[in-house]
Amino acid sequence: MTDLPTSPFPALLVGLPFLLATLSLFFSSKGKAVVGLIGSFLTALLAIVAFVEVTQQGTVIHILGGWEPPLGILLRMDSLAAVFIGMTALVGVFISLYARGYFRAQEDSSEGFPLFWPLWLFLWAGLNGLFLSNDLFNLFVTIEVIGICAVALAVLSGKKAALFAGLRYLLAAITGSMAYLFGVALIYGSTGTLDLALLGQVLEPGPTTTFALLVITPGLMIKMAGFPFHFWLPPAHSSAPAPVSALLSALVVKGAFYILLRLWTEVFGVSLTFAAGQLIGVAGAVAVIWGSWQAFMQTSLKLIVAHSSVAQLGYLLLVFPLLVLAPGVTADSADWLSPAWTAGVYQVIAHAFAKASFFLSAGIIIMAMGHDRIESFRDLAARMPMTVMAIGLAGVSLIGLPPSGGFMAKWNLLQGIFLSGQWWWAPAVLGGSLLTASYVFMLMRLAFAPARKKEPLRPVPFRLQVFALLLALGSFLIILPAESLIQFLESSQIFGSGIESIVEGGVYGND
Amino acid sequence: METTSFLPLLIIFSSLLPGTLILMLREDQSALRTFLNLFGAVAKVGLIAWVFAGYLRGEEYGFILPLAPDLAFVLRVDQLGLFFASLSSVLWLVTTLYAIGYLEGGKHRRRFFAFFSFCVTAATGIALSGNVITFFIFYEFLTLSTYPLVVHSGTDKAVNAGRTYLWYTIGGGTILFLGVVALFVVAGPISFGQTEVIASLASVNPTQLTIIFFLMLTGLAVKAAIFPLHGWLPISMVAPAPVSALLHAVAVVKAGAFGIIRLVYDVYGIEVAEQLNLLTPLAVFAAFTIIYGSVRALFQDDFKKRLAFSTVSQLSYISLGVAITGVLSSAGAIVHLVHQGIMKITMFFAAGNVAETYGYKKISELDGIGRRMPLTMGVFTIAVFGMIGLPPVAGFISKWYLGLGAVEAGSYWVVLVLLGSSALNAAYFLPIVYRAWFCEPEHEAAPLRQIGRLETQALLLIPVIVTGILSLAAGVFAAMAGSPLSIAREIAEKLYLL
Amino acid sequence: MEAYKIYSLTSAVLFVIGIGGIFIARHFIKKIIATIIMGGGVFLCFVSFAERDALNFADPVPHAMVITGIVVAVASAAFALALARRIYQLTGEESFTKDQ
Amino acid sequence: MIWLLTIILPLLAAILAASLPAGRRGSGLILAGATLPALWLGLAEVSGVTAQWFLLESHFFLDTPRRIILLLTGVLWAASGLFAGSYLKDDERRSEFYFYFGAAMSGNFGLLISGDVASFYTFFALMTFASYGLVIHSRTPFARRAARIYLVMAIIGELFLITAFYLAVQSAGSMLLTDIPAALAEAPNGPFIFLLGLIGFGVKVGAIPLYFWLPLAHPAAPAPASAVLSGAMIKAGLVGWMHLAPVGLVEWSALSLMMVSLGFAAAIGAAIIGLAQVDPKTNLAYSSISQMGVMTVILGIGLYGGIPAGLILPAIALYAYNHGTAKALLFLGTALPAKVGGYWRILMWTVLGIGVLAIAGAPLTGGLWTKYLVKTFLGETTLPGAQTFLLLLTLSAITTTLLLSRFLHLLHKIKAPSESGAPAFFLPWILLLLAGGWWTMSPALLPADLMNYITKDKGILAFFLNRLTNWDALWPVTVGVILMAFTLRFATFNWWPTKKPFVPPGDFLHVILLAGEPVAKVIRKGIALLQSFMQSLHTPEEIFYRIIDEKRTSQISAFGEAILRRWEFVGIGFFIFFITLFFFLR
Amino acid sequence: MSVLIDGILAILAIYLALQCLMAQRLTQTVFLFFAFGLALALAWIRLGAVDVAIAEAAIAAGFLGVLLLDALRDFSPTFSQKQKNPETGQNPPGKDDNKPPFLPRLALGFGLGLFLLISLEAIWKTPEGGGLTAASEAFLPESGVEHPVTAVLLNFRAYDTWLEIGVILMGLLAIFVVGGIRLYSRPFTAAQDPLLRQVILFFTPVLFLFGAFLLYFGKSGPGGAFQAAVLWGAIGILLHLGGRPVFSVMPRWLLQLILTMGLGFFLLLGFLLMATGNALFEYPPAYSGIMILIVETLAAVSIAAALTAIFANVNLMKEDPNQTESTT
Repeated sequence: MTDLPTSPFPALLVGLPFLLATLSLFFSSKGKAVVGLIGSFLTALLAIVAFVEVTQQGTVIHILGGWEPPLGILLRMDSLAAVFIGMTALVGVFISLYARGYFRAQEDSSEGFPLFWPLWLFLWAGLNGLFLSNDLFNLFVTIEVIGICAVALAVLSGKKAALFAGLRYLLAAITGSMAYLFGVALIYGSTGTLDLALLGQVLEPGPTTTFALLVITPGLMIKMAGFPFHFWLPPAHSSAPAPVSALLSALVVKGAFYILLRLWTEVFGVSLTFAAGQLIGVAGAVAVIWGSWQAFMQTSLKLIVAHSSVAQLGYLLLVFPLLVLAPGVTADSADWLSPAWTAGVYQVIAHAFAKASFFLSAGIIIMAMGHDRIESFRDLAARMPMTVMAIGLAGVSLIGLPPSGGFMAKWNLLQGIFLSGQWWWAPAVLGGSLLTASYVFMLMRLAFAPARKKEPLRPVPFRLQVFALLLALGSFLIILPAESLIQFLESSQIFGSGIESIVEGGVYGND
Repeated sequence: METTSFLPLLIIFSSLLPGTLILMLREDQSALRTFLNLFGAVAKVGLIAWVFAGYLRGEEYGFILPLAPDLAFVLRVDQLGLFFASLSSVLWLVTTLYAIGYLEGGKHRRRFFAFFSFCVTAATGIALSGNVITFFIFYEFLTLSTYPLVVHSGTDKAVNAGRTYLWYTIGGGTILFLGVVALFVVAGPISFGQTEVIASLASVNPTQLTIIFFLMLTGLAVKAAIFPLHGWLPISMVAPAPVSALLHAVAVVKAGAFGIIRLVYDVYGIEVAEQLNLLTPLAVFAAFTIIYGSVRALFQDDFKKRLAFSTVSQLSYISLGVAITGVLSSAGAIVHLVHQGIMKITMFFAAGNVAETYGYKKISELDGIGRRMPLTMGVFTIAVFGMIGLPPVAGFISKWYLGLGAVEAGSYWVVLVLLGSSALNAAYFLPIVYRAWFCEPEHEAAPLRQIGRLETQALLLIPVIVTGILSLAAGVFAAMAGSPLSIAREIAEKLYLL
Repeated sequence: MEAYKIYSLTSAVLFVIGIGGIFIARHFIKKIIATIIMGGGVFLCFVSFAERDALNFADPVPHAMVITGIVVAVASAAFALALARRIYQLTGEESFTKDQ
Repeated sequence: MIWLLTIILPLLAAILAASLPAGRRGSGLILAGATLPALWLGLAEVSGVTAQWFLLESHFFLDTPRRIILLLTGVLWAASGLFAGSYLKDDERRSEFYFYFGAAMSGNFGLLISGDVASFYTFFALMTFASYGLVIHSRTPFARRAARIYLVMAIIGELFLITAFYLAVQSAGSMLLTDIPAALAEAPNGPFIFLLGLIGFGVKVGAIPLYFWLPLAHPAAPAPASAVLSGAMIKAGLVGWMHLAPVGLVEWSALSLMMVSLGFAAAIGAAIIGLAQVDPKTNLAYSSISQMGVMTVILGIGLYGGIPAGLILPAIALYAYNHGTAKALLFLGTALPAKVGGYWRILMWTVLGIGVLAIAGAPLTGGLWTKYLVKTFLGETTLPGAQTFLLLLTLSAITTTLLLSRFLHLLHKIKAPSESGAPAFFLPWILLLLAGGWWTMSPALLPADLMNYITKDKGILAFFLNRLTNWDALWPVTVGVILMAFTLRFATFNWWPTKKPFVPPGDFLHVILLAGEPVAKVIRKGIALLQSFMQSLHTPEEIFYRIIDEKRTSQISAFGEAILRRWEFVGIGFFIFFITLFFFLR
Repeated sequence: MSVLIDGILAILAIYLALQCLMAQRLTQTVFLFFAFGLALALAWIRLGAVDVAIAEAAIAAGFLGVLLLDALRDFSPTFSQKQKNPETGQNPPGKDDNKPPFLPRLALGFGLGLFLLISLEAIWKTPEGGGLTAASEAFLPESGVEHPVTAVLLNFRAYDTWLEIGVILMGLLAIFVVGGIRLYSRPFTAAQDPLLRQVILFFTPVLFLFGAFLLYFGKSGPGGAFQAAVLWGAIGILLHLGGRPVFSVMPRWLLQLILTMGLGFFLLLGFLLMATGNALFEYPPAYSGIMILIVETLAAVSIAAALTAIFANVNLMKEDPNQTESTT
């Protein structure tokens, strides 16, 4: 691990937004926005440079403080992390641009809004730190950074509903992190190391490892709002200001997923069983159906979108049963691993773009109409064509229709499902698609329906609509570099690896 | 594969680009919009003609854009694809003209024409797709680009129709998706025409292949409006006449039927399909749809609804032809793709003309309309005869081949179905003709529009006459080199020589 | 029985009490305290293992982590408290109601 | 080129004549002019052509029987066209009439000259559907009803035809009509295919039991249209039969016997029913059925084998020629009594008399000669019961005479115009006489081998003046005339219908309708039930919409979500997940 | 004997935790929470973790306790008084939203029990991983400090610590978001209560000195930035309560500087080190001692300021009730 090329980028990727966030505190409201915007651009630029660096150098590391693991902490930027960081940068820049216009348009409605910028940059630093982290405890700190910033952003509007939702979110986040930390404690106690790579080598199966897995998995699932722990997500995401909702859905929940994915594949392989993967799959499948159905039943746009996130995260969970190999199957012979990983990564990216666009569009609509009850959507297609188009395109990507990124994800997911012979997930995937189509086109149908009485629309800055539309288009454009992106991802060790589950009896059978 | 050429891509872009540009125009820039539209339409016809000529010279055109490992966006030109592309592009040109006249002064024309262009983009994309995945991409694109057209008028009825349309098509698309992925998993990336891949697998896992076949078939059957998945088609007739034309003749239902042709001939291959006994259910369902659609049509008083149920019935001829093995029935199926298109588009144009000029939407109102709109109703009558299967209109040719093919294959019951359908066609179409020509109107109505010296506006009249003449010519000159039939025969013969 | 084991077993009990409190307790304050108790359990676990692994001195890494963890937990709890107070000020609610 | 002109000129003429403004004359000439290529083809022998671009590769050629019929057809269309030109000049729907007239003409010519199935079928259909416009021309309820029945029967016929053609082409492996008889002869399902064709064309021919539309439709049309309908177009079905029948190649005794029997049944039965009619045109229509019955007989004989097709088919054509010209003459004649006055009436009655005699087969007419052909064949054939059939043939001559006498009587009752004079269409009518049945004996039409076969080297003239033959022909006619005269003379017992037909036109149809009424009621009820059932039937999407629009659905799902939002249930979920995972990890 | 003490302590902690959550009155809950914190601190000491004990006592029990106490001013003393029928003091039958129904509680209890059993077994069977004691010991000389915990906090795992300082700042920002920035709203008035004034007068220097002591000796013994910061923060809290809110007299930029300097300097130092070719937070061994001291000091000041600000802001939420939601 430590013989990989060293690069300053991992440290800078965390440090720079952190520094800029701190810096922005010194400025007035307007200055915060300017610093925040410039900071977003700088961070994104840095992310892209770092991405390019990884494409050329392969995995790079940064040994913090010069102390090698296990004593010290090591930042590792492999292609998977690079892709996540790059996605964060792209989506982040658009959201920042949007947020600038959004908050300026309603400057006087809440005094908390200027704090968006430092919090968002802290959040960004936390996300980058999480994607780069290679240390169990450091991961805890980063998810806490993310959690506090995310909740703070979620209650930015200061409204009652937002506060309730924020507290619920915060308590859930703390519960999740504490459960995670309990697992970390046990793992540290049984191995004396926190470094993921080292743990992958030294972790022995046993009741302690199993128990650590048992608390870490639901803990992280609470944080990523996997079914049945999605209880905090719809209220929190729906009551936050639009750019924040976009951030929360597009990026924040992906952090916990990323950790879960890394831990399962890199660390806990020794004590995982095929059935455990199936359980996560069941949770995912139920999330897909339940979330989509709930979204379909909602009557306000942001709630629809928020419930839709629950479902879309379910698709991410469906990757796990594919990664855990049945006893007797080796990773070399399992040809569905690569599709499964591709599905996961693409689902993350496509959902990030699409959901961000969706929420930003919802924000535009709220700005224009003053509310987001969908019965007032009638004739919106004629009055706000760009926004409706953005919603439509984002929706199409969520449904997974070609040629969107969501299609790429579902394609690979189904491919993995069939290749692995676990066909029983297919109905959930497709049923979710259908239900997604139902609510997306319910919106479209209303948008095209004639208005009984036309409510006056307040003007919305044109560029906000452009940003939303661009993000929606982005969820389609990401399919273009798919081949090179997958090749790039395959340079990562973890990408395409499977979890060779223990043959029988679990840890207790090995005694 | 063959040399990469951007011509196929250009064909796609010849309507995609105008569509996008139109979307960016302002609503009132109608001259520029019309120019873009017509330019795109003419360019597309020209390009396809050019490619067709090149293809006949033996040149090969293909365009590949790799998306992911084993997953490529492939456009490839083959005869069947060109055949369908020609149909779509020519009819699109005609329909564009018609739509310009039809929607004159209407609302949301920018949106309409943009999606109109997207729709035909998808149709040509389907035609030129080189593999299953590309086909699927365009297939779904078609679904989406048609939706704004279906709900164009924005009435509650239209919007509800759009909902039903989407339920069916998205549902079908989902099942098709399942099939496509499963096929990909079982057989790897399959280009159209690579039937040997499936052939080599047919003995290994026949059950899987059978299931996949029916999954894909179900998905395609939605657009091809095979019972019981036809429900969206009659409901969608609330759309404006040019859209109905597009739905029923140019793009949507044709995409489904074309997909079935591709599935059977170019993915599975006839031998495998026979070997696994896949075609009998298709034949049965298609046959039932033919009769069912006709019976339903019999009870409709709404002009367009009757036409819509007629489409349900007529379209299944294609599937039926595919389901019967033999050169003749295959040729019949393939040629019906075109014939049904030109005849049905004529009918919808005629219905649209009547509705636009006099406001008549019910068949019971059509007494004596033939006297007032002789040209429109004249070509309508021609199309009716074609639908019944009477010579020398195009419909006869396809029915002739289908019947002959059925007899050749020993499927005598199919002949009975064809006969029954002909009788029913006569039963529901001839009353229209009868009312138009041989009944006296109860009261003289004044036209709704300024119609000038012609019986209706020129832009409404010319397209219908053109398609009417085409449907007559396709029958009369069927044996001529370059006629739809001759091409279809060539395609079919190639299929069976392989 | 060694001392660390008592504490490490206690840690599990505290964690269970904490997590149970979060789920069962109604009042915001109690829920917040429950998170701290849960955290206390986790930290106790860390430190007990540090004691177990002591050579010349106890393992400092868990200690450091626990200090970090306490600060993080307290920051979160303070934030949660602020939220709870704000909610109470605005609505008079001191627990999650059904529709929130 | 001439072949194409044969088809295209009538179409052009149809359009041209239809678009002539009211008051302009010349439509008749236009229509008549369009028949010139057909007449030319009928007279001169032109070698066939292949039009590779047309339909499914069309072949155009003529053989002797079809040439004869083409000539007949050409003559009739020309005469009727001319007749119609002036007869209908004041009709308000004359342009429509001309249009359908021309189209039907094109179809009629086309089907005669086509040599392949597709074009034959094409022109057959064209003719059939164009003549619908002729039948419905007057727009009276009677005409509408007749037209509807005509159309239904025509479509049924077409369906049988196309089936027959599918099977025939399949077994022949060729679209050429000339290949079909041989193929049918060999195919195991040959008789079946032929039976299908028999029914299909039988509709047009008016064979028992498919004739009932004919007495309705033919009289409904205006006189010139009736003339071509009954004279020319009715023969199209016959031509179809001739194309399919493997005459001389097979011995289908059952089919043959059936055809002969049905033919005679038609020949005698139709005449008897026709006697009971009060409308001269209906009367004539029944006569047509009767005469077509005789032609059916000849074909039936041919199917029994023994006599080569080269003899039978021209014989049928000749019979048709005689009948066609005479029948057209009579049909056109129905328009005259009301218009012709003064001395012209003498000429008119003379010509009508000649026409009647020609059909009845009186001596010195073509009718005798053609009837003699039938007689010869009946004598030659080995068909069982041939002797009886010979008797029946004679009987049919009597009934025909009776029928046509009745026709003349009916015409006689029409009130003559007060002033003397003849309308313009009198001339083409007279001209038609020139093309009469006598030509059947001329070498221009009569093939040499047929003549040799019949006259046994004696020459046609010798035969024609043969006393025995003439007597044989004369007595039935005389008997018939006497009978008629007797009946009319002593019509004191007033049962003979004059106002209302004794048997309604389309006799058999009424039986069908009567018997069919309850059935139709049931069917209609069934359809209504089916319709209401279909309307009450919810499509899947409607059921789905109902479910999702139901208030309770959203309540239930909201309740479910609310449960999942409660902390204690989150906790339960947590532990369920935990414990399940625990067991799954073991 | 020691086992007995440990056992009693453990049972005490468990008992206090349970009681704390089950107490009927909120006041009880908060005081039991104090007690629980102290019991836990004792446990830390028993386990030889003096740093943790100080941190626990100061931050978790002390600071958070004070915050909770302050919060009691808001909430009604008995839980959910308003939901009870004021006349009978009983919950209306069937409408008890307060407690979960019996079955779910049973299920939860069952789940908790199973969870406890499984976790106990896991902990019991935890293999000895050995920890990182040896490694820390080996590298301690290179770290520039003598106290291993400080070495880990500020050198070996300085990254975590840096992030953690950030978390406090973020917590402050988050509280600003919730309650608005109210630091400046309180006028600078002397405390009315003479006792409080005396307490302030006495404790301010004592706390400051004790904090400085902890900070300085943190390099060689228990104590360090966090512990010091809490003590210094206590000064700020006392001053605030005593009517001398330090931040309302401070210029904004100064407050901003104080709040961010720990974090900022730490990071800038890290960047500076990176610029010289080292990794982030890789101190040159020769200067590591002094660098750590500066970082610790600045961090302590920042944290102290942040804690003070957190308390002040939360405290002032009550004082300024007329601030309502700006929009609904």
